[in-house]
Amino acid sequence: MKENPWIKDFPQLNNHLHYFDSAATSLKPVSVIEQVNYYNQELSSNIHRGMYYESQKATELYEEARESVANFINAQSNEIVFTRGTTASLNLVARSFGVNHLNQGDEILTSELEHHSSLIPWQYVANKTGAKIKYIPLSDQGRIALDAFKATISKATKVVAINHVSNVMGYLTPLKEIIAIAHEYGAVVVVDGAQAIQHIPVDVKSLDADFYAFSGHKMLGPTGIGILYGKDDLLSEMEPIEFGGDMALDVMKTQFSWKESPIKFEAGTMPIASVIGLKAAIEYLKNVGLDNIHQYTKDLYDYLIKKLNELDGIELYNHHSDTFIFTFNLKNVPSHDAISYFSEKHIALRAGQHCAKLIHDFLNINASLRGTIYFYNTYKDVDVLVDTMKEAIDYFKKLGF
Amino acid sequence: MKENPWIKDFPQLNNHLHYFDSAATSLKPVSVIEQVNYYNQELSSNIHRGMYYESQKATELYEEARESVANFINAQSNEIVFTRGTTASLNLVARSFGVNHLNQGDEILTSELEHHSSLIPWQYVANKTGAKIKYIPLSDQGRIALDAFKATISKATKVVAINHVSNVMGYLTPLKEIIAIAHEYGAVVVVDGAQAIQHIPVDVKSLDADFYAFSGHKMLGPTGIGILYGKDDLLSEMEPIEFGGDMALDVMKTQFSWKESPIKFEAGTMPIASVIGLKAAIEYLKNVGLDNIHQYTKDLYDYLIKKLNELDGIELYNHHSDTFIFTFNLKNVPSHDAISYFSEKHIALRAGQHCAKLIHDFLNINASLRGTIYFYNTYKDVDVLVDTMKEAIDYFKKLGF
Amino acid sequence: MNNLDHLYREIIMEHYKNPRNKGLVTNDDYKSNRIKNPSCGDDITIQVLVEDGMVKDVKQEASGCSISVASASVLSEIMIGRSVEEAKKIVDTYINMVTNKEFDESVDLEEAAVFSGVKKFPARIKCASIAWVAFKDSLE
Amino acid sequence: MNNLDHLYREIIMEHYKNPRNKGLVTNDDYKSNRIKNPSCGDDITIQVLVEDGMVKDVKQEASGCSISVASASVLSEIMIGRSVEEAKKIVDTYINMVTNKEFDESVDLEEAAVFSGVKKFPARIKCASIAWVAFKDSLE
Ligand SMILES: Cc1ncc(COP(=O)(O)O)c(C=O)c1O
Ligand SMILES: Cc1ncc(COP(=O)(O)O)c(C=O)c1O
Repeated sequence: MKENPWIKDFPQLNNHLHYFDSAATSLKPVSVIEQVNYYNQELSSNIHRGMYYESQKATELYEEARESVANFINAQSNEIVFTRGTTASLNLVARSFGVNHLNQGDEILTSELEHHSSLIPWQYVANKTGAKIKYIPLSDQGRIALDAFKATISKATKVVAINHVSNVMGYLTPLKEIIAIAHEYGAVVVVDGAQAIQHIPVDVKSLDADFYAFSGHKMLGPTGIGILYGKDDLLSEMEPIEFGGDMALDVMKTQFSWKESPIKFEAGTMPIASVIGLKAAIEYLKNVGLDNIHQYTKDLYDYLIKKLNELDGIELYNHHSDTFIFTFNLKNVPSHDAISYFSEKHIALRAGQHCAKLIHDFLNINASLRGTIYFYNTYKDVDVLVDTMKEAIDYFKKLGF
Repeated sequence: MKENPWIKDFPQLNNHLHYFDSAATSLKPVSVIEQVNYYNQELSSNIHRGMYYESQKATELYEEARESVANFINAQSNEIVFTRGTTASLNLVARSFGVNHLNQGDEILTSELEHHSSLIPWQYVANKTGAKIKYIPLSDQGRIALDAFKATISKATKVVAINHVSNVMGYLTPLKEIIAIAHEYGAVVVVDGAQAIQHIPVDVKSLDADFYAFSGHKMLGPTGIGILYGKDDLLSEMEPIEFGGDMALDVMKTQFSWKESPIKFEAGTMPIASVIGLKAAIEYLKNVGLDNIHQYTKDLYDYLIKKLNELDGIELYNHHSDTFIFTFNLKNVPSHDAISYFSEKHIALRAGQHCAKLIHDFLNINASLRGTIYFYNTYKDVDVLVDTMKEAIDYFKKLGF
Repeated sequence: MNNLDHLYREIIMEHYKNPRNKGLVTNDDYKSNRIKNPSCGDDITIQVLVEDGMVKDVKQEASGCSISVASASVLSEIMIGRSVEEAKKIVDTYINMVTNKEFDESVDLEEAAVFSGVKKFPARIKCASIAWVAFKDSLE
Repeated sequence: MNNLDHLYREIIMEHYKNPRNKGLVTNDDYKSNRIKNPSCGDDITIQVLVEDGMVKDVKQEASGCSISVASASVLSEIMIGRSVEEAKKIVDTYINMVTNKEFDESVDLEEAAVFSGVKKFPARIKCASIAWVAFKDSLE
């Protein structure tokens, strides 16, 4: 058990917090915080239209961030749209592509594993267009399996809206195979990558994903910035859904035209500081290395699971998480009672449905506790967590739960 | 000419920059920068759903920011929706209220003074619904006058989309009177307040505005955060336009419901750091005092205009700006040639159409140079600006322009 | 006693395990009010029978955490037999207490007073107040 | 010489004031290409007549800043009489030069070489390249 070399980069960890809530939002390394500061303190100017140094520099950093994102997922930079977050990205696809391409009788294929942001925009589209939502049956474990997918897709399927990694189970979807099959049926695949991008290398070209969405704040970046990758030809023919500011090309009294993608989707002043911070986050992730992150977190997760298996009084819902999310309840203890115990001990977990009601229905539970192992967690964190679980089990048992 | 007591609060001013581009985006005081840092370094957690201290605290600050905004414009906090910016706010009104309330034959009244963000969302609505865009004729000066408004509004007018202050001319619209008349005709008034909120006290109740939009980054706050004020009854009956995350109430396989306003409009993880920074910006503005800002900037503006009046070789398009925006060209010099001169001298102005093409058509020019006086500008800044104008006039004349 | 012990008082646990006036009726004379907070798993229905300005009966059905279930039960027990006037006063006092506002200490909250421990747990205030809000709405 | 003097060279001013090959024709044999950049006020149309792999004629109409107007004029003058092959090579070299990329110094840019001063003004690169991009598109 060697020292964790990354902790020192995360100022929030000075607070004696055992942070297991990275699936909700990640901590930010100093380099990201400083880059946000650099914009706020030194540049603080608007982009694209200023000629003085600060504005030029901000524009340059903004566009470099776009290249950096493109490079990170093996896309071209004109395929990268900046948004407010994954939710905004997925809604953009639903509102612009979905509403204009689906019709009565068409089907949207999705899963009960989806985060609400990957599900209800498509319920909206279904409602608006007369298309139907269909669900890929989950395996007993709650996984999306290729067989089930093959059995459900049909000629009517026009869109597959699916997560790359589930935010409750941490399961990795067999995306590459799913996309290949979907394309045989002529369906477009919209991937919610919010829980994948910080854990595994994502190559949109090799996946052949049509759309891929994720959030800066879950990958060490600032809040307020999201990404939508879309294939050039798809983005090019899509209408923007917000109008005004720099996206306009020519404006006349009763009509207007817009610029090319991706600028046409970025209406008004964008979250410039967050975009600039995002670039630093990607650099940090690259420096640490996604493979190192994976190895370290896997070892730590295995250590945790071994301890959990020795524990009576907790119910674990995912014994084999691919990205080291662990979701559980204390037996007989409502998750909102349990969470208060952990919070008092400075352990950051999350209680509730994690914006994923359907998987809770599938598990036949109301709510759950969720934690995530990330690379700034330590063996000590895990020891404290497991010890606290033991205490909590005793505590609630004594109370009569 | 006393010392400007506020400059020391703006780190960017150490860069020997003469910053006249506040209408594009304002500089940020240390207190705002520090508050963003506080979130990023100490809290860095998601809101509304966490129970540990950091998440609670972030939630608290987020909701306090909402109260602070409400208080600043005399609204209730449930009437304040956070968005990505003014552009996003105005598009929300257009997409949710506009598209669902307008019909063939209805009219949308607007002006050639609008920023594109206050205009083209309504062109979209007109296009979608069959409603018509009509323009309030401008006075010779380019102002929206009450008489012209009265002569243009009709029973067919369902929406008046109008700026509070023009971002090119700095003119103050007679908003209170316009809103009263619009309401007599049963029209809803959507105000673009992006250039007003940092200069004049805004009281949405006294104005009786139906919607009022503005941006954090133009009022000393961070990028990436905007505000939409809407009357409670209007927001309550409006549909959200983005779905997912915390805005959902109950989610079933084929349908879902949403929470109450304003939460229903805030889908997914919001720009938490920016919201928290916005609160600090409002506090800073209140501490300085909008009346002090007005007095200081007015004096400085008068000083500038006096000097400009003595200058040959520049064409000023607005001799009486209410918020101290000055828009001009060097005679015979295309604005993009001129701007390079100022940029070389570390003077931040903006060249182009400032996302307001129609007012340039009205002025019968292609483009212009725009500056703004704000309270962190000094008499020295103005002297440098005017001296540089003189040099530039000579320089370009010698070149043969 | 630590913060948690302040929250999980014996009375609360007792009501959690043996909720009073549980089970809904299908009687239209009762005003019924359901509040769900699906993201926590809370689902609370309160039914109130008011006659001649008096709360004649309260029925409740609550699922969720111990605090929300117990507070529905305690509420039902306290309210039966009160005048609407009194009931409203108690609700307001209770809600002020759990939300850490000033409250009228002269109002006797009876067993509901044990929920004061929730003040230290801002995230649980909703759990403690959800049934009371549903009840209050029924009185309007 | 300061940066601005590098930008506003005499040749550029001369072309700005006396643009060559100005005025559009209504001849369908010319390939026409218009690029607008309304936010700067740039509006540039380039017409090209290609015959037997040769650029026979170029007409242009440009409004905007001096750099964009002059670069359209210089372009037109340089290109007339070139083979399409040569013309493409010159365009690529020019665009690489003004965008501060590596470029083939063996290619003679003739008068267009004076636009190298634009490198120091990243925001003006578009002004210097807009006509050239329009021309290039016409050759495709
Ligand atoms: C009058 C006016 N309206 C709208 C906007 C758009 O604001 P934002 O870019 O913050 O969305 C601006 C600023 O560019 C403006 O000046
Ligand atoms: C799988 C998944 N999809 C979508 C989202 C929504 O992301 P955001 O809240 O950043 O919009 C999240 C995070 O909450 C998530 O975990």
